Amino acid sequence: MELFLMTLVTGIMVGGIYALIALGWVVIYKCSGVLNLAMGELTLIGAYVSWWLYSTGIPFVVCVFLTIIIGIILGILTERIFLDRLIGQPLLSVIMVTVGLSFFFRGTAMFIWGPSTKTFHPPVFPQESIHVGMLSITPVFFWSFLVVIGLLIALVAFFKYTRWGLSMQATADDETAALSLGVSVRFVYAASWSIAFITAGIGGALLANINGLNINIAHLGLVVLPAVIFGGLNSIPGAIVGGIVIGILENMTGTYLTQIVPGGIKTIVPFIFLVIFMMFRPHGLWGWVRIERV
Amino acid sequence: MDQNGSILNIQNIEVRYHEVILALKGVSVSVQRGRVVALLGANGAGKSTTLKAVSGLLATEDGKVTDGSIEYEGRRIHNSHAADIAKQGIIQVIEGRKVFEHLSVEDNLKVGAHLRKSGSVKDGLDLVYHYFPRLYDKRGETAGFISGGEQQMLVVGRALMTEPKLLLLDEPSMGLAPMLIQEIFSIIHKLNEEEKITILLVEQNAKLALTVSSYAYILENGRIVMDDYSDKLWENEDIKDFYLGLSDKGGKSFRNIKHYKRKKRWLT
Amino acid sequence: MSRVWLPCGHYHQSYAKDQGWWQTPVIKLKMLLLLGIVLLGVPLLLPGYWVGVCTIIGYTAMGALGVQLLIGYTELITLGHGAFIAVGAYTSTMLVLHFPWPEVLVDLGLAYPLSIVVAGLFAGIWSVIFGLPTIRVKGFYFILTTIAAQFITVDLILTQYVSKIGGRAQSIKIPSDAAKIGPWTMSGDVKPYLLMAVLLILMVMVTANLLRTKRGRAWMAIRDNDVAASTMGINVFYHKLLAFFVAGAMAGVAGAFWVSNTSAMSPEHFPWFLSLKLVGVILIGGIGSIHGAILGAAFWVLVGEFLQMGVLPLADYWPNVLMSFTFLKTAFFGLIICAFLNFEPHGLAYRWWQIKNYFNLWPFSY
Amino acid sequence: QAEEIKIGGIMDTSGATSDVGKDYATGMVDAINWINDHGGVNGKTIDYTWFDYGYRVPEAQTKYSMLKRMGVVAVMGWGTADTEALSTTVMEDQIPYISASYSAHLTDPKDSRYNVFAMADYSTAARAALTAWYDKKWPKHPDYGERKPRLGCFYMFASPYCSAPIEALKDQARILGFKIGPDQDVSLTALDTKSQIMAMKKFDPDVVWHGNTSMSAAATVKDAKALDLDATWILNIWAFNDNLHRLAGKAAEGVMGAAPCAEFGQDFKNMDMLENAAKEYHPGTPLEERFKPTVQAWANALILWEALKRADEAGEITGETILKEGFESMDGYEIGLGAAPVSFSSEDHRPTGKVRVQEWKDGSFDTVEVVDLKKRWPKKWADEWLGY
Amino acid sequence: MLQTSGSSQSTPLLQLKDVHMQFGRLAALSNIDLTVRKGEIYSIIGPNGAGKTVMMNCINGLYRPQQGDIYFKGSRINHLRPYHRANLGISRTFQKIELFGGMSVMDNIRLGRHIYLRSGVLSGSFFLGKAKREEIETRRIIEEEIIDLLEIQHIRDKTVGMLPYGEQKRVELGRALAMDPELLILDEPLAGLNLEEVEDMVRFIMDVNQEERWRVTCILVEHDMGVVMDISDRVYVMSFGRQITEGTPAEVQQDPEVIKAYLGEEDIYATRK
Ligand SMILES: Nc1ncnc2c1ncn2[C@@H]1O[C@H](COP(=O)(O)OP(=O)(O)OP(=O)(O)O)[C@@H](O)[C@H]1O
Ligand SMILES: Nc1ncnc2c1ncn2[C@@H]1O[C@H](COP(=O)(O)OP(=O)(O)OP(=O)(O)O)[C@@H](O)[C@H]1O
Ligand SMILES: [Mg+2]
Ligand SMILES: [Mg+2]
Repeated sequence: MELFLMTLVTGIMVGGIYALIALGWVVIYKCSGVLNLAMGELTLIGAYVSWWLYSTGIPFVVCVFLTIIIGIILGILTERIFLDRLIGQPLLSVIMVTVGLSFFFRGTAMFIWGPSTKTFHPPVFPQESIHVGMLSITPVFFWSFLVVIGLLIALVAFFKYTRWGLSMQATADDETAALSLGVSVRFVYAASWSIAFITAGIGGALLANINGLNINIAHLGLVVLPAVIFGGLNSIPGAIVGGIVIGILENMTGTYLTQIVPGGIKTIVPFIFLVIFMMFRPHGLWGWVRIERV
Repeated sequence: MDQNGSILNIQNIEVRYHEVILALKGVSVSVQRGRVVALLGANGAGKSTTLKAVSGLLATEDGKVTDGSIEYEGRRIHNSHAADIAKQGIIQVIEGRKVFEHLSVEDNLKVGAHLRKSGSVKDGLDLVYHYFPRLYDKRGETAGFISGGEQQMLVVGRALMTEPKLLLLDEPSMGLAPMLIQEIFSIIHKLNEEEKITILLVEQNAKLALTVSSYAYILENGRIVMDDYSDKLWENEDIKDFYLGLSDKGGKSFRNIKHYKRKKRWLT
Repeated sequence: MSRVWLPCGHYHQSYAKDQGWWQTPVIKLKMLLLLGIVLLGVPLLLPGYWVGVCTIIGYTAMGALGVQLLIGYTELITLGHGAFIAVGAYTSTMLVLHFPWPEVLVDLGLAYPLSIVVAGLFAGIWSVIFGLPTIRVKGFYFILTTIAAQFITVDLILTQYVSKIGGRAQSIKIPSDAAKIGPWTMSGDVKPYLLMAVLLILMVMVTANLLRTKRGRAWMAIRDNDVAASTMGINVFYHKLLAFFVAGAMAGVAGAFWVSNTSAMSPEHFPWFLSLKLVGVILIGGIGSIHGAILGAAFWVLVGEFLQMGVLPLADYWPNVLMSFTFLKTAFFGLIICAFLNFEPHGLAYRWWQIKNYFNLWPFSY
Repeated sequence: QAEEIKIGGIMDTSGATSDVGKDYATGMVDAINWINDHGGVNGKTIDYTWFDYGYRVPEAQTKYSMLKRMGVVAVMGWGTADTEALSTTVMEDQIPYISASYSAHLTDPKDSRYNVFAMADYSTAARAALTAWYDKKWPKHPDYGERKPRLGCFYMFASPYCSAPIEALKDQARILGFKIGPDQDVSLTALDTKSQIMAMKKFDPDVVWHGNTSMSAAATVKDAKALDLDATWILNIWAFNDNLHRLAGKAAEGVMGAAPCAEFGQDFKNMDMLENAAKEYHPGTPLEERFKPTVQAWANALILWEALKRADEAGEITGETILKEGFESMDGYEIGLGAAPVSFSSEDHRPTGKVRVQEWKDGSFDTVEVVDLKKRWPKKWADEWLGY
Repeated sequence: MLQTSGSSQSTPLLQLKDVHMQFGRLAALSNIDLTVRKGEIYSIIGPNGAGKTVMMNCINGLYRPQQGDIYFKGSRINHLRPYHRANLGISRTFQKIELFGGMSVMDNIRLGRHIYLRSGVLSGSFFLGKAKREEIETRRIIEEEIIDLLEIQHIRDKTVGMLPYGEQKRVELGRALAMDPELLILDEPLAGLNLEEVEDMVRFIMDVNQEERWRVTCILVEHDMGVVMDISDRVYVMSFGRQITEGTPAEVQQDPEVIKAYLGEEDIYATRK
């Protein structure tokens, strides 16, 4: 029982981290229909920037705040430099640009900060776990979970209640039509990338606090893909639920299945599960259903 | 037609797609403030292209105005960003019923209100629902699932939400039931009269187009081949023959059409 | 999403062209010239290193051709094609090393060629398995299945189970005489290159032919509009699976070819990045065009090589920063991809089409 | 103008393992420069050309063939997959290939004659570390003598590096009389390993092997502490370095590992040489950012230097003479740097059976024991353990 | 104007019996009964959103009605998938053009002949034997019968996505005809065409309906009353998913309910201001 509970809680906590990164992914998809394959690198940049600021002696909270601002600037720059000309071009090209961006970001970050493993010194969060009953939770995870919930509320509200929120979704649906109504697609792109950079920045800063940071953080950008798909590519709550479900699933497999089927099964089971799940819900939990009407 | 008082002035534009396909070969159109101007022509003549050149949407199809100029209220606007053009009040209703398929009907309309001050969104909705009660019934439905004609109403309604100054309508009546066609033209008429919206209209139903417009251009193969006041065109024999179908002695039936083939173009 | 309709099908401008490969003498000459360059020019004139690079280009192109078929012609977005290359590579390795071939076949040097065929078939079938979800899952959601293919095949099955067959874990040693075709052992630079060239030419031919017959058209129809395709009497699901089979088989052959070019097979030859790269290759080359796959592969590999070459001389002047330059290289590579897609969003093949069109219209552009 | 000896390098400074690969590559450049500035190879200078292959096997292959084309007589390599992929080729080309992958698979000359490296292979190191624990720690355990000690393993099943020594480790555990628990799969990029720790707790191990690199090792060690898993941790070579305590903090206390060579800056023979070279040739990189891979690079460079000198003295420098007159004539050659003396023969490319095992204690690495497997199990060493 | 070839026109080709189709709470079709006889032009009209397109989708299998039966040539086809029904001889055009945008006009029309091609993958791969012969034959049929009929020679090598709307409509008709269908469903073939094009299109429809080569039965969904009243043999009027009336054009035109729900009082095609 204890093992089960611990696995569950670990799953939820790790899932929270996944959700954080998945959010950025979903926002970009929701606004431009683009799968952002550079999400891991955005996280990497966020992590490095906040680490770098912190290492100059700025308090962590301020670091995160500054990271957010830098994220917004980077988001706008990314749109201006790399995506502006691609408005109206085939989606796949845009997706490939995100692959190019991933190289670019990674290379640049490594050029600036070097590839060796970095740690927050002194540690921002206490290294000791909090004990709740028989459970034990690492503080960083706890905080990131709270951040995820906060972002969830903020983003859902943004998309539901603001003019831009709606227009951004419209853009993803039909760019040309949105343009014809005066929705500035460049702004939408810039905004969505900024939001993605923000979530990645926060996510990266927290993530770097867990096991330090090096190039491998970028790897997480893909690990969250099942989470995004599970929730439905354009659903914000879906990203969160997806992240958590995948987190739990991974950990449950890790705990109960690895003994029976040895070998890397932990990261693979979510995929197998998802392939089956999609046979019943081809658009994830709450993704837009493909409209096939003639 | 005199150039003064014209809100939109297209001068001798040339448009290319993909840098190699020449779609417009020198088209000049001038639209007077507060008027309805119609653009007629066979398929492929370049009507939609002309509208897209004005609204800036050409860019999304890899098209470009390579020569000539488009002026709106004295400012050159060709090849500027579509969103910027829209902000100046030029709104195009694109052909092909491009609704936001995944959004609800009402959300579609709300996106149309993107450029409006937020307070007046409700007024806009009321106006659209007033003109198209059918949309009111369907307001909660996902736009991708409503019928073709309803989608057509939706794109026209959505354009109205923007409070346009110059409305570029690309085949507004396409796919609408007869009753609605009458309706939509009376709406166009009203918009022009009451809301003082200038309209550049592309329409295949030449009779109706000439009815509501005060001036019209005939486009063939990327060139303007004729332009005149609508009343005059109405009397023109060629127009009667090719666009209005009135020249035949009464009682012509589509059944007998096969017995004669006509092929005439002004200039090719 | 707005779409720009570009010609991404297959063209035959005249009635006669429909019937065969080389219609006019000019085309015939051009094709022969090309064949000459590929089969004789490259191996005889280029230094060995560059022959090796060409081999890599060809290997990449073989993989990319299958991806082109799936993404460019059937719009089944795959991010896991490396898995099928891996399946081919392992099938061939296993067959060559462990299959009890009759002596005669081994002596005649037929074991390896046969293993290529089997590898193709097997990879094709394997690929079909992962194509099955297309019956319900579409669009970007489908890519999850393909990524699953990558992880299940490479990270689970090959790494955990297959690699352990034959003793040493993880990596299977391939003796240099294992890949033998007839009397020739595939070693050195030139022989693998020639094998690659022959296989690639064959694949291009098959793809081109398929695309201009019933099946290929059905694929393109599914790509452009699957609802309409089904009302044309096209069994959409079957054709998607068929596309998977053909693409998988081509990947399998590419993988089997790789056996001749390496001396140990390990799952690390087929990382997920390989799958991603193949998609990059066709995007750069141009979606929906066969020569796009080849041009893209050449671009991708050569840019990497030239960047590498460009860094080398700097080492003499600036040894301190050379290390950091490798990152600039990565960044620069990313920039090139971005810049390329910004200025050529439809790929190299599209520019080719534009130039052709321009010259068609040239003296009289009206 | 003195004669030049062409040496190639295939390094990862931008790929998945660049966090350690860059340091290794830097150290290698230092070492070669230093060699050239200190007499070279009997007066001949080394012309060292290296490429970054981004940890991608096909690239390593083209890079290798480019180096071959340039006429190199030996190659400094990096990862396991690429080294193994090239092992037959280098054997045919007779180009010694000195890798940073210490995979035991490369030590059997029957399969890979031209592969060499300067330190105890992964398997030997793992055996030694476990033995050291058994010798020094187990007797202090309250249950000593009452039951068998228990061993659990954490590693990423899918990674060649991580799973390479597992078989040997378990073999050693059986020899020493351990009870072996179920393995736990931990990804190289794991964030949280609490559930694996919980599962492992059921088995209640006395000693746990962690086979990944420092990041995931730090994660497991931290979680183990949080969940009171009371066992000694033994880490694999690429995890047991200065990063560990930086990442894991207090949890790193008492963690053991094989140290086939010293940390950068530790007080061992020849270490001053490294520090001076680092300052001289890469002044831009502060010494604090240099760590173990630099030392490992030096060790490889130094044995190559020795091999080159021996080959040169024996006559001509070619790949074949470097291997035969150079490496395979070494018997107890001292590298310093905390590494054991190395010997190679034409039947056996295991550099040494002697491994220093250390633990992290009160802010420094303390030596627990130097285990000499070759001496302790001479028969098994000679007959059974080669190549796995 | 009815009954040109008496006997064949009385054989029912398609029958819908009590068809019912529901989307969520919306009943898009309820209690639909209709019979299309061989050889006729059967028009379906009704206000926007009446359910005409839904009905067409049910006939060719894109939708499956929840209730009721569909018979084609006497056999029940409810369970068949669209591609299967295409094989039986049902072909259609779409309201919002659904061409294969990235392919040439020729290839689009060739796709229409998909069901007649029999060659396998292997012979296709090497373009030998059967595949080659078939391709040439297909080419001939298309060139001589369809392209010629529809007068689209000049655009046959163009990519359809680039064509203007009117020509796309024509290509779509060509594609549907290439299937040599027995039943041709035309969903608003005239929308967005100008008078001249309408006349052309009507001529094509009449041709394929009446010429010996084709003899295709047509279901025509259209809002252009001038055309519908002139060329249809029978007209079916629906609104809100239900039948209002059915009959000859003349009968329907007079029906007060039809006028109220659909036609409106004015004759918009004749009057001005
Ligand atoms: N995206 C495009 N790419 C290439 N050529 C195009 C594109 N769009 C239009 N054209 C070409 O430009 C010309 C004019 O097309 P346009 O759509 O403006 O015609 P139109 O007058 O609106 O016709 P319709 O009444 O059929 O809509 C046509 O010959 C067409 O082939
Ligand atoms: N897939 C679907 N899901 C939900 N509702 C649908 C779907 N398809 C059609 N409908 C609904 O069915 C009704 C009838 O639609 P249909 O397209 O058949 O109208 P129509 O008669 O063809 O009208 P029009 O003349 O405007 O094309 C519409 O109100 C639409 O909202
Ligand atoms: Mg048009
Ligand atoms: Mg309809």
